Amino acid sequence: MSQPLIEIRDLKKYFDTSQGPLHAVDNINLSINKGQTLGVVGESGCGKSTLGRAILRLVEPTSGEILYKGENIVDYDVNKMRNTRRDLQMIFQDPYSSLNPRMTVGETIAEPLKVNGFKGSREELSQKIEETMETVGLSNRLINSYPHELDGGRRQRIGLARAIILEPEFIVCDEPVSALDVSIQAQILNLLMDLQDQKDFSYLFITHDLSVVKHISDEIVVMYIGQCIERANAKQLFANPLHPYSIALLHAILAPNLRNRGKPKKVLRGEVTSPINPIPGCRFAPRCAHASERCLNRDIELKEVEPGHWVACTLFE
Amino acid sequence: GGETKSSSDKRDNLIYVFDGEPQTLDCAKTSDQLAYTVVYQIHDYLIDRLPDGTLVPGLAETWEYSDDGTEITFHIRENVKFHNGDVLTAEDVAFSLNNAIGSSQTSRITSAMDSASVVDENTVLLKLKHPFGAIEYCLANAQMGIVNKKAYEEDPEAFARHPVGTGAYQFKEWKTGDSITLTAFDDYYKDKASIENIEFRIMLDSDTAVMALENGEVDFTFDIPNTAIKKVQENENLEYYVTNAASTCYVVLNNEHEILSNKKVRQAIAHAIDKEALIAGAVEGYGVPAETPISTTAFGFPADFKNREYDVEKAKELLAEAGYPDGFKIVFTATETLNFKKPGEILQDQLGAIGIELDIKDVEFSVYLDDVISGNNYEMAVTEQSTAYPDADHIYSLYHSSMIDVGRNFINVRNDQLDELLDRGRVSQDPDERIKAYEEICELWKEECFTVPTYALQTDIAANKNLKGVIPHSPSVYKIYHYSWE
Amino acid sequence: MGKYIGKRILMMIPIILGISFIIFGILELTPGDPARNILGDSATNESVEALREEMGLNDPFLVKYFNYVKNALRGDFGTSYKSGLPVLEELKGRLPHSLKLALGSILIVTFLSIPVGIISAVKQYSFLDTVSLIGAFLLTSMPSFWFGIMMILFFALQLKILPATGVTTWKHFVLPSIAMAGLGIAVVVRMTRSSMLEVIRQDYIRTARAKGASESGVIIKHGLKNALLPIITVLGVEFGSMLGGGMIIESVFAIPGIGSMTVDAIRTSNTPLVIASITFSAIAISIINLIVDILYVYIDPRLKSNIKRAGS
Amino acid sequence: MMNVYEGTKETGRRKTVKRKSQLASIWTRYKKSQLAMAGLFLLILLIVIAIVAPLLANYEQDAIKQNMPIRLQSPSREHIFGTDHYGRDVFARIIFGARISLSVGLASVFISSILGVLIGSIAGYYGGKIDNLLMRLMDVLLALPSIFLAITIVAALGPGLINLLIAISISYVPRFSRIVRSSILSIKNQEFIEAARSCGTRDRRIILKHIIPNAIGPIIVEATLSIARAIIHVSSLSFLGLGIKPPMPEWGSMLAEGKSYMGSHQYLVIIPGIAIVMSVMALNLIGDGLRDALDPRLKN
Amino acid sequence: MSEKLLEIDNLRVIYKTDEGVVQALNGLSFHMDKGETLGLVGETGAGKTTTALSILKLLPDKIGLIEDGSIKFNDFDIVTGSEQNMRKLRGDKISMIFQDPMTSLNPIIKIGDQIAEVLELHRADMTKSEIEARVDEILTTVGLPTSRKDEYPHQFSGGMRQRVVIAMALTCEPQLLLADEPTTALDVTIQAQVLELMKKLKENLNTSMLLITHDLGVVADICDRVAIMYAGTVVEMGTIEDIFEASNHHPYTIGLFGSIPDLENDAERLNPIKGLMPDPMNLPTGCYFHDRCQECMEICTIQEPDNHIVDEKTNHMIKCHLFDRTKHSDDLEGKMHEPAFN
Ligand SMILES: Nc1ncnc2c1ncn2[C@@H]1O[C@H](COP(=O)(O)OP(=O)(O)OP(=O)(O)O)[C@@H](O)[C@H]1O
Ligand SMILES: Nc1ncnc2c1ncn2[C@@H]1O[C@H](COP(=O)(O)OP(=O)(O)OP(=O)(O)O)[C@@H](O)[C@H]1O
Ligand SMILES: [Mg+2]
Ligand SMILES: [Mg+2]
Repeated sequence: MSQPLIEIRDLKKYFDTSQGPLHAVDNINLSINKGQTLGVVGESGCGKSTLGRAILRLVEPTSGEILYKGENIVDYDVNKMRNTRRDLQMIFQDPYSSLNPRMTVGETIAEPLKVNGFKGSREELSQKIEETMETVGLSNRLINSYPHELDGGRRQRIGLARAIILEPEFIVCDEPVSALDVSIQAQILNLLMDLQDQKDFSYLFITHDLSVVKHISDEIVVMYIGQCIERANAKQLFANPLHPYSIALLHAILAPNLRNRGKPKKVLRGEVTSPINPIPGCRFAPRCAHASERCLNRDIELKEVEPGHWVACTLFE
Repeated sequence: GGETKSSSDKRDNLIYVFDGEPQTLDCAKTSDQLAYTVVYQIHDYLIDRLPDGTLVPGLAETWEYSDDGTEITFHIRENVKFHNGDVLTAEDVAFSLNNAIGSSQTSRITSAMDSASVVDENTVLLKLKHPFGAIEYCLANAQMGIVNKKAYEEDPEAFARHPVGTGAYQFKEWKTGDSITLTAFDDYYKDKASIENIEFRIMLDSDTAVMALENGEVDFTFDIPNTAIKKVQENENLEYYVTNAASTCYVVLNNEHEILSNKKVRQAIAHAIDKEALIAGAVEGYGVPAETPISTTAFGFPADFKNREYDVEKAKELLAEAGYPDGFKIVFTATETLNFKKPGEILQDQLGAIGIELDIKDVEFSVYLDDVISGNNYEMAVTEQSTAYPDADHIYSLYHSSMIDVGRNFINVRNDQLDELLDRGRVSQDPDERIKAYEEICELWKEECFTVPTYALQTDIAANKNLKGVIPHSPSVYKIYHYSWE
Repeated sequence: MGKYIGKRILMMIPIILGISFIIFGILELTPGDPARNILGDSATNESVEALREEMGLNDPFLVKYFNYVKNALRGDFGTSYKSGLPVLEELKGRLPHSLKLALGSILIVTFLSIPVGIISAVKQYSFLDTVSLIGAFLLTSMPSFWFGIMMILFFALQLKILPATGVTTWKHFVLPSIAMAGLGIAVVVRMTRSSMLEVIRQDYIRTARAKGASESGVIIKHGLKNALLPIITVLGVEFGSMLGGGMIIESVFAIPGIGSMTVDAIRTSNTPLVIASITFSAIAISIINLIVDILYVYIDPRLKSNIKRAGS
Repeated sequence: MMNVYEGTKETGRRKTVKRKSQLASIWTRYKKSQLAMAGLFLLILLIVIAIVAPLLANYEQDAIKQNMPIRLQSPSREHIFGTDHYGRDVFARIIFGARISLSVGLASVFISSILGVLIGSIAGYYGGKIDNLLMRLMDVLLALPSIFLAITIVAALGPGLINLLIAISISYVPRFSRIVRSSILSIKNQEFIEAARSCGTRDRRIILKHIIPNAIGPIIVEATLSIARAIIHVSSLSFLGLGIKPPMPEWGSMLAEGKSYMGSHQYLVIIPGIAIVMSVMALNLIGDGLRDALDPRLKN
Repeated sequence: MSEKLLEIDNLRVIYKTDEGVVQALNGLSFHMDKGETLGLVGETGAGKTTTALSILKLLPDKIGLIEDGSIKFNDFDIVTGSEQNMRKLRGDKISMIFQDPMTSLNPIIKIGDQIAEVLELHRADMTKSEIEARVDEILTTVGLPTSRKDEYPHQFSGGMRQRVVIAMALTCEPQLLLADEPTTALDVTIQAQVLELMKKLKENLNTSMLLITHDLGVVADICDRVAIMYAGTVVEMGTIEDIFEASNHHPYTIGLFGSIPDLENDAERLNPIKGLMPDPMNLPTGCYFHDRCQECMEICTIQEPDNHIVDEKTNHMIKCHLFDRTKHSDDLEGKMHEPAFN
């Protein structure tokens, strides 16, 4: 296999809070190949967005390496990083707050071109914008509209257009559909997959919706309070989840059919541990039915239990 | 409470409005009329001044002059008690006099005095620098109060906030920013005062003070704002008293200023000023046009003298002759604190008519003092001069060239002829010669226009009409001892 | 909590130092000579110069400032140039009047504005709302000195039911308190209204209604208490500015308070008094803010953790 | 393959689309408030009066030149607002005074808003030490009652129009910088700023193009309200005798002069007072209306 | 047949806004029986919350207005009922769980007191200690330690807050529980906990529940009957089996199901409904869904379809011209659609 497009080694991001360091991302390793999608799932606040941001250096990682085509972009200086940004883009979770309300659709989409020194003429610029808008399925008549005049689906398409106009190699999609209705969600997901087919984009796809992540990802990382607890091929994970948390997560999915109706469900008990200054040991242990002495007081490594399937749990040590 | 009392129940207190607050009650260390008013109740004087202005023996039962008129021997009244119980001695008197003579605040009245010494227990000798006709007036001045030496020397600063005298009232309390209260002294050497308590209430805003007076919240105020006089006169609960004041208002021209040093310019200015309009606009008509720098109440005042009259054409001519046909620009320093802004605005208008453009610089009082009264930093201003004693000699310290810098000649007049005339007026013992000297001064003034006298002020009192014994007079420092409630 | 208060008080020190430095600096630039001011218009230039030397006025600026701070740290804030009284004495004499005035005003503001604000929020766009809004706007738009004068004209001169000036009885404080309250009433009515409007849109108000609570129960129990935070903040700010900012009202109504004293002190270059009084009002404002912040915690339990954190 | 998306069929209809620009929708919301419209009307009226003042009266002859024989005349047909203590026409002084009051208000707010925006945006955007330093400075200024500050500054620099402007401007800077800072703090953390950064936008562009346009609403509101405040402020200072140099007609100093006649000639204090109240009220109404119009949360 | 608890007939609700009149409910009709759980499903803006608020008569004052139609609760007419009578109903007979547990609790009142308030309002005869006991009991029921009743909402996690809200809604053992997206704001694992809890409580108390959601998975899990809403009307209603397993459906229902990624079936592409919900201020004529409908016929653009019962046994209703037997009786079978999820 060739060199991965993005490779992350021991990435950490701690936020300083007045009560101590908040371990938003704690020692994450992962890699993404060209044209592939890596899904990241986990509960709210487990550090998914922070991971995505840290990869793009929108927040400075506390430590660790981010290799883009083999080069560690953490070491880049401001200028070099600015030049690299055009290849690494992001689509944001909230289609409402991620668009500048004072800029028209056209301006928003043109902004990346402008700040990256687009050389062409005015006509070329507007042609490029119109092309991109067409690609994401936005009518050209909207070019002078303001975001507040548009619905969530269209807004998210603007975010998408802004991210792809520079033809990046890699896009972090931070819950791009969770604010949208199912049918619009489906439109956007289709679009993302089509674009990937056409342009060979690589995605880091963040979500908490398991059915979505399964649909779109090649590989999936399950996070729990800043850590990666399981990583596997999408099919593998759904077919054979190993970590108790992954299992609970999959169980919690409510399928839109009557097959599981009336059947008793396994429900997690216990409280989520705080990400601030967590004690060593499995962070899921307080809610885990299998927790034992062995889970406490030590860090549990991610282990490859079958080819391409990694899990961090004492049950598999 | 300050509410109107019905006239039937006799009051034992008087509320006297102050539009400011004294800095100190050390009579020798103040030149503030409000402080004078307070200390005037607390202290007695060697010579007393009755409400009608006549001088009568005070703590000095008798006194006699030496032959050359440079020494006075005072025989002090016996068995007079201070408020702290001490008995008045010659020590106290000599101390008080020397204290006043040594103070820089009293120069206007002590300039002729040299020193005082104790002759015996009841006799004090005051030496003068030169014979001085107005000396008795000076000794009756509020600054010359006889203080308790012991209390004063113990702690002068404490004394300044709690003076001890022999007067009809003793000090009771000073609430900073609010009031000063006095109460009648039981052991006063004359009859006890009729009104038991006096409160000097501080009301910084004179307009509101008048309102308080109209509402019966306070009883007595003097020098009321001109704009309020009419209403006070109409108010049936109030009595309004008025008389000529000892002060004159005049336009100050810095005689050392590049342009104003030109006599023709000064003459032009004198012609350009319409005194009637000035009186109307600045003091609501409550004033009389002034022709001379000498106070109307003073000995030596030439009643018939006429100065230059209002004549705009003449003024323009003179200005052209002086080389300023198009006029010039000049800074006028005013301070609202002394109500000098209004005359300034009117002069701005009047002088504007002959092309002199006044740039009014309205400054704080302290700046005004620093700029104008120091004589160093102004071009034109107005000022009001009151006489400490009713004698034309009062202009000496203002205009004699020896008084530049060390004295109060801030107009910076250096005129040998004037100096000579002033000296003559001062030392001569012959009244006719003196009168003549002052007449000549007036003629000289008309020619030179060192300053332009504009109007003489009135002094007035507005008081509760039930208050009896009120007589206005020019120093405007009143003894409440003489007052009583009807 | 104690720690938090301590910390807040410590934080006031640099502010006070900054203020005193700025005021010292400005007064240094201010023309006018305190010495001449003390001696008056009959003093000669020589005697003024001598007094300047004695008062240390001829020292370089930084030396003067340093001396001042040094003495202040020992609790000696200097003496008023004018009265020769220790500055603290002088303040003490004035404070009660300013305090009475400010208290009167803030009481008027509180008991008038909050009910009006609530009513106008609850009955948004009703006649009552419009009237109280227009009233509030009128009050905001009136310079307080003019409002004061108008009231004197009407109540004291025309109707003669209230005294115009002075400080002798509580009656004397009625008009000035109202005049001073004017602006505050407007601010608080508007704040109460908007804060209430904000709160009654919240989900928990709907929850309370869904429980079957009566309208007044919803407004008072669930609405007002939540809306109180910003209201208390503005009340605090208003009280602070009333304490320190009464100069114009005090001069219109001839009240011998801190404000009129300060104006006079500025005008007569009475530096120690100016600094002391402005420092005083800065401290008063800080203390009021602190009290407001502590009140917050009693009202809103969410803030307790913030304070604990800030204190540690 | 893209036929599932809306859009492709819709091109070419650009002109027919009903679109409201943001300004237009703010205006729609603004228009809804009758009070705000009344304020706007009043302000326009005042501005028109200020502009056409020379047509209604002669500055030199009516507003400046003294005429003692006709001093203190109550309102009449000849002098609809009467004459003052120098016999000047009060109406003329009021309308020429409008020019001064409005322009002093405008100018001081212009200066202070620029300074405030500068300080506030630097402090808010960069945070940390710079923020701390600037904000402590602002705290110090804020802890001084603004009228004190103004009095002190005027006492230091001397009275006069320019010094008054400086004094008022300085005392308003902290308010602006605080407002700007807090809106920048809230905007700074919104995702669209991050989005801008993620495509390599430089700080300056982010502040100027992304942050300030979004923070402008509260700034404009504050500015309108500050003009109102400044007018009161100027008149208060003039009232204390620290304002404009005579014989310039200014409402506050007219009031101060009139005050000594309030026992006998009430119109001298009532009329300038009403002029102040009217202009301040107009600006307050506008500011309040703008606040509502700019804040979509208050839509209903 | 069981007793009817709630009956809504031809309800029309509008919101008056600056921009215009929002037609939120356009002839909404459905009924609920005692003890049953009805799922109300629909996209954002379909009018689900409006329906619940109308039942409680808590539409925003002066903005939200009931224009037409009736709501009957146990024969009590809510639309014309007095505010006083409504207050007695709210919290006692009908209670509501709101969407967002983070904002629907008063942040400055202890949670115990918030629960007790319902009892104070409706159980005037209860003493303080009885109320206390009841609060403890209900807290235990929803699985919260009673020791925490003196804490404030911010001290609880989202799932726990939603339990508090549920506890509050259930203290008076209401006959009807309106649950407006009770789990949307929660994490999946927490959502599972809360749903389990609600199911259990509902069974114990025999409360009827109107479960508002857009999550078909949740519906499949706990509802007995389902009403699918589109633009303020019910376009399809039937038993859970009718909706999930029968073969006759409204085209919108088909689109809805097609939009959901299917865990068990790895389709490459999803089948979203094209287009967007109509602008509620400017509703299309005829069937509101016609411009997005792939089966759109001419009549659909002109005439609003009637409610057609396609299965008499279960009362499976579809509001679509496709099922108009009078017109299309012959080719009805041919127009049947394969549901996307099969
Ligand atoms: N700028 C920040 N400062 C301090 N803490 C932060 C900051 N950003 C995020 N955090 C904390 O880091 C943790 C992870 O946050 P993050 O936003 O990455 O979670 P997430 O998995 O994306 O959650 P969600 O699903 O809600 O978006 C959270 O506890 C959050 O409170
Ligand atoms: N207070 C209001 N003012 C104006 N319009 C409103 C208001 N509340 C709701 N609407 C409008 O009424 C329609 C129905 O809203 P409703 O909240 O009932 O939908 P919903 O189905 O609950 O949506 P969601 O899934 O987003 O909660 C929407 O178009 C909405 O914009
Ligand atoms: Mg996130
Ligand atoms: Mg809803």
